Amino acid sequence: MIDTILVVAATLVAAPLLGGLISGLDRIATARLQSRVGPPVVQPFHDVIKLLNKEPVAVNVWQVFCAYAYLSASMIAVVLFALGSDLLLVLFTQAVGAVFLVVGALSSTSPYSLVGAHRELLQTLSYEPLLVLVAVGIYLQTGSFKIADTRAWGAPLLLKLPFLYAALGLVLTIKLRKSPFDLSTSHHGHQEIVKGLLTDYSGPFLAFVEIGHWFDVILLLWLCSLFWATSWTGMILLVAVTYALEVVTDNVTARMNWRWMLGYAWAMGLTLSVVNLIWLHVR
Amino acid sequence: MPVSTIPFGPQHPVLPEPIHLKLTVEDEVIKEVVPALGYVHRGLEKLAGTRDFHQMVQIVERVCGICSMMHAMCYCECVEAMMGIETPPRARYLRLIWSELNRLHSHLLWLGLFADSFGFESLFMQFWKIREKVMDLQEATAGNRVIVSVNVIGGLRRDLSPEQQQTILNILDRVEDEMRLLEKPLLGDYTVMKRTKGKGIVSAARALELGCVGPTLRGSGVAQDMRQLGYEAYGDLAFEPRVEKDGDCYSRLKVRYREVFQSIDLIRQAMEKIPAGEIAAVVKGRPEGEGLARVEQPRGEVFYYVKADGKKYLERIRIRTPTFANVPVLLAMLPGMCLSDVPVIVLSIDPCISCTER
Amino acid sequence: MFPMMPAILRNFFSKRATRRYPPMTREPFAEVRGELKNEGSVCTLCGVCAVKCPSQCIVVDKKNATWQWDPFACVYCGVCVDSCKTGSLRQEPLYRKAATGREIVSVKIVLKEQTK
Amino acid sequence: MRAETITPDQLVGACARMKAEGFRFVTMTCTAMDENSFELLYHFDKNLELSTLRLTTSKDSPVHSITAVYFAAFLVENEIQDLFGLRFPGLALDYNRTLYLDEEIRDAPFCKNAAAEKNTAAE
Amino acid sequence: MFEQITRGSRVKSPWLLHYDCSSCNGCDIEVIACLTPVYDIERFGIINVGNPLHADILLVTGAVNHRNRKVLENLYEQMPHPRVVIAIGSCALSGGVFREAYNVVGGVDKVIAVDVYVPGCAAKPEAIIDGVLLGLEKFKKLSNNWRGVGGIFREAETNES
Repeated sequence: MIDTILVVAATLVAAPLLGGLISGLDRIATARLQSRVGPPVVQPFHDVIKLLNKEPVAVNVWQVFCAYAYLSASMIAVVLFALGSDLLLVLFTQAVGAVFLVVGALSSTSPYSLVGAHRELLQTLSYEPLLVLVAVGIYLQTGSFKIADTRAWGAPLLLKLPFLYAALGLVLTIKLRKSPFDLSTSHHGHQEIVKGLLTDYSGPFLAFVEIGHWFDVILLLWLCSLFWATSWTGMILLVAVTYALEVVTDNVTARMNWRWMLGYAWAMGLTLSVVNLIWLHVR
Repeated sequence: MPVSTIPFGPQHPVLPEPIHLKLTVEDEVIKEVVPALGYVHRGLEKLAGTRDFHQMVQIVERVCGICSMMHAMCYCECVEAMMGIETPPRARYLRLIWSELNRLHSHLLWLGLFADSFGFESLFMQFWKIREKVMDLQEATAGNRVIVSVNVIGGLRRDLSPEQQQTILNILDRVEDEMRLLEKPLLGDYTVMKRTKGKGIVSAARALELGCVGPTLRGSGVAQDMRQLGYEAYGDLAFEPRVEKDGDCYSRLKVRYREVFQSIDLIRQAMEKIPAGEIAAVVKGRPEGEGLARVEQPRGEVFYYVKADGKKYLERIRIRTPTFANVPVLLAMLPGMCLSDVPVIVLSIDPCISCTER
Repeated sequence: MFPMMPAILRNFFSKRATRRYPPMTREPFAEVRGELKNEGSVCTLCGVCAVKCPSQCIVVDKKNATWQWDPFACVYCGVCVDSCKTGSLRQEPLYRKAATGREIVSVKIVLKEQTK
Repeated sequence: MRAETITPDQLVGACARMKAEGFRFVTMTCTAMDENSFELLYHFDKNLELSTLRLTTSKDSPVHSITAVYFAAFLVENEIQDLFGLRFPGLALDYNRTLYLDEEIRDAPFCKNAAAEKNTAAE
Repeated sequence: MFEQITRGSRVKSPWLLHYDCSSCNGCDIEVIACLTPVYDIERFGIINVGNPLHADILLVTGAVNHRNRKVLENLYEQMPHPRVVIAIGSCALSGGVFREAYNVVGGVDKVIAVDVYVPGCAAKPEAIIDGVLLGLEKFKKLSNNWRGVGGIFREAETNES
């Protein structure tokens, strides 16, 4: 029991710290790729602390509730992951959070927010099947949906599930809101629907969404690290390389539209997953 | 998703300028567009009643901060023609050099903003990084980064020393090298092509009918460039308009990208041929009668009409800027396109709202 | 596949383009049109600058012997400097600093004739 | 400046002829001659040559819009409606004098003696 | 200590909103130039958010005219406290060369309270950076009047009781 409480507490403290740090590193790396200096590494924390202390302006109560719900769902998902729970349960909790975010955006009247919410739903639609397929792949290999079992698995999963890992990379690009998939919202407001999904979240509620996003990022990166769970070095290296690739992709592509995204994510992701699953089965 | 109305602007990060488009959208496909203007209207033409015709040079420079030099040049040409002033040959070459520098910075600015409109942030940063070199040149030679205030009626206020000419040539070499490196990312990238090819198509006939000008017209395959008129020193230099056939955003992008090299080439030619001598003619008397002048700006043809009756103040000054002529064609391009294509198509005409409304 | 790749990698491994202003300040170009200055000692209060100024931001008060300039309305075009016959006006290469309130620069002119 | 002087009723026909000959519509210029009469210039371009049609009109005799022939003229005709208080019947996209100026402003700033022109288009 | 961290973060994370009133584009492109590699104001944590609800700093360029004055007021109203308004360029300060034009109301301070004035035509990027940094001084002085989420709960409690 004490152990569990300790794990929960440690996760709840470490995840946002790590998430913020990754986001800060991301911004510096992006700036370097663009020949800029970029912000200090702790910039995301400054942003969030500032937002928490801004005047709370809420469009409606529903949106406030959704911001809390999104943050809680993301937190629960990460905590469940840390406890080595069922992978499907974790993914489901996280998806619930994502839906709350969309519902909050839908509850406003701003057209940008509505279009953003609409697109976010389509994005969820395009990556959720892939996430489930990843879970299925892990199950076929390890014989269990339990994260704890996956962690204890003897050989690196990446060697058996390379294509599924690529599909997971696709999901990561969508979830990190990187080009070419930064459709519903993006880090900088330079898009046709400005901040889209996040248009009407402001002040402290935007901060909650941001912290929730950090939890989401941690969850996905942790999922990535499962593919090399045998050694700490392997884990960190794999995550670092994956994230670096995401940052580079962000900087070498233009933003696409949602029709293209839907087609591409499904065609590419499903092909990769199915090829991998068949390959597993045949051997 | 049912039919809904999306207001685009007047405050929008993709379009720094306040134009307001009321988009009627069904399932993210544009059905109808109604523009609303007037957010930048200052009534600048009316100032001709309170500023004399020399001071109007500084006023028309501020019609648009991006092509300031060309506005002033066109106005000066117009008044000079009315007063029968012959500008010295050196001034004609210097005006060409500064106006091509202006075009260079404007096109680089546009290439960056255009890349930003389809979310290619690193490309945007790259073009603006190159652009700073041109801005430095403008600042070092003309004294201001943006408003290149060198024109007076009769010629110029500033001269280029031989060292400055050499600096310009050296820096332009570097600009050219860096621009060559960006050809592939800009014109050969899959995602860029996907976002620009086949978007906002306008045929040559339709473009002419809607009165469109500049790179927008040349992107539709019509070889019309006001520089062919041979104003200032353009008549002495080798010059061919850059034309692309397809009439979509991609070909407009290509036209502007190729015009960057054309400007560099024109500056080099001018530097070789530039004669020594005076830079300004003596201005006596006051303008009388009517005058017209046209100049090719980065965005297309600008049209000046001046009417004077021998007084210190001009009777009427009329400015028709290139974006003003390109708005009708923009309205024809948008319906049927996706919401995500709106910034791309709007920027593909290189809108300058402050020009449009004055 | 990704033609932008060489460009961003070059950026990553080469020096950043940023001029770190502040703390680092770049030497301004020699002929930049910055803040307007009136030397005062050679000014004859002729008022040509006030007449020529397209923005009409200069007020020459002959009675009180002051030359006033509104830096918030000035467009830094340099017409006044070009038209100044005595060379009393000049433009510093540095631009005028940001301020938190409205201000008007007023220079008390001591005319040569009076001092003699 | 070469300009062909025409009467207001010849205008649309002349524009249609211009269009048939392949002229591009450049722009229009309006100048206030005195309190009530205005000079309208229609500029066209073909092969870099400008041709101009000139006509004189007054506030009470509106000139027909040429947007049916050259749609591109809608913007400039709206502008002239705003700034000079003239009216162009048949305008394809009529902003009703609110292209640049707000509804509550009813005087045309470019008219001679603009203060006396208030409420001319209030009908 | 909490207050100090808050204030520190406010100064280090100013998000800006840029509104072009009726500027000639000169100052606007200089504002955008500030975001690009050579000036890179993201060094100070500044992001151009383009959404008044997210912004801390309002950068206004250009003179106010009758039509955009409503837009400007609206944007200013939407921005949550604490906020700073910075007027950039001669036109935004006083109307510049256009202040006698019939459709120009005047400088930004005729419509909303301006905290920092950046002179210039067009204001150079260095001057804009100076202006923004001067504007941040205001955040340093502000006391912590807005208590974020806690504030809402307290309000709800008082309403119930």
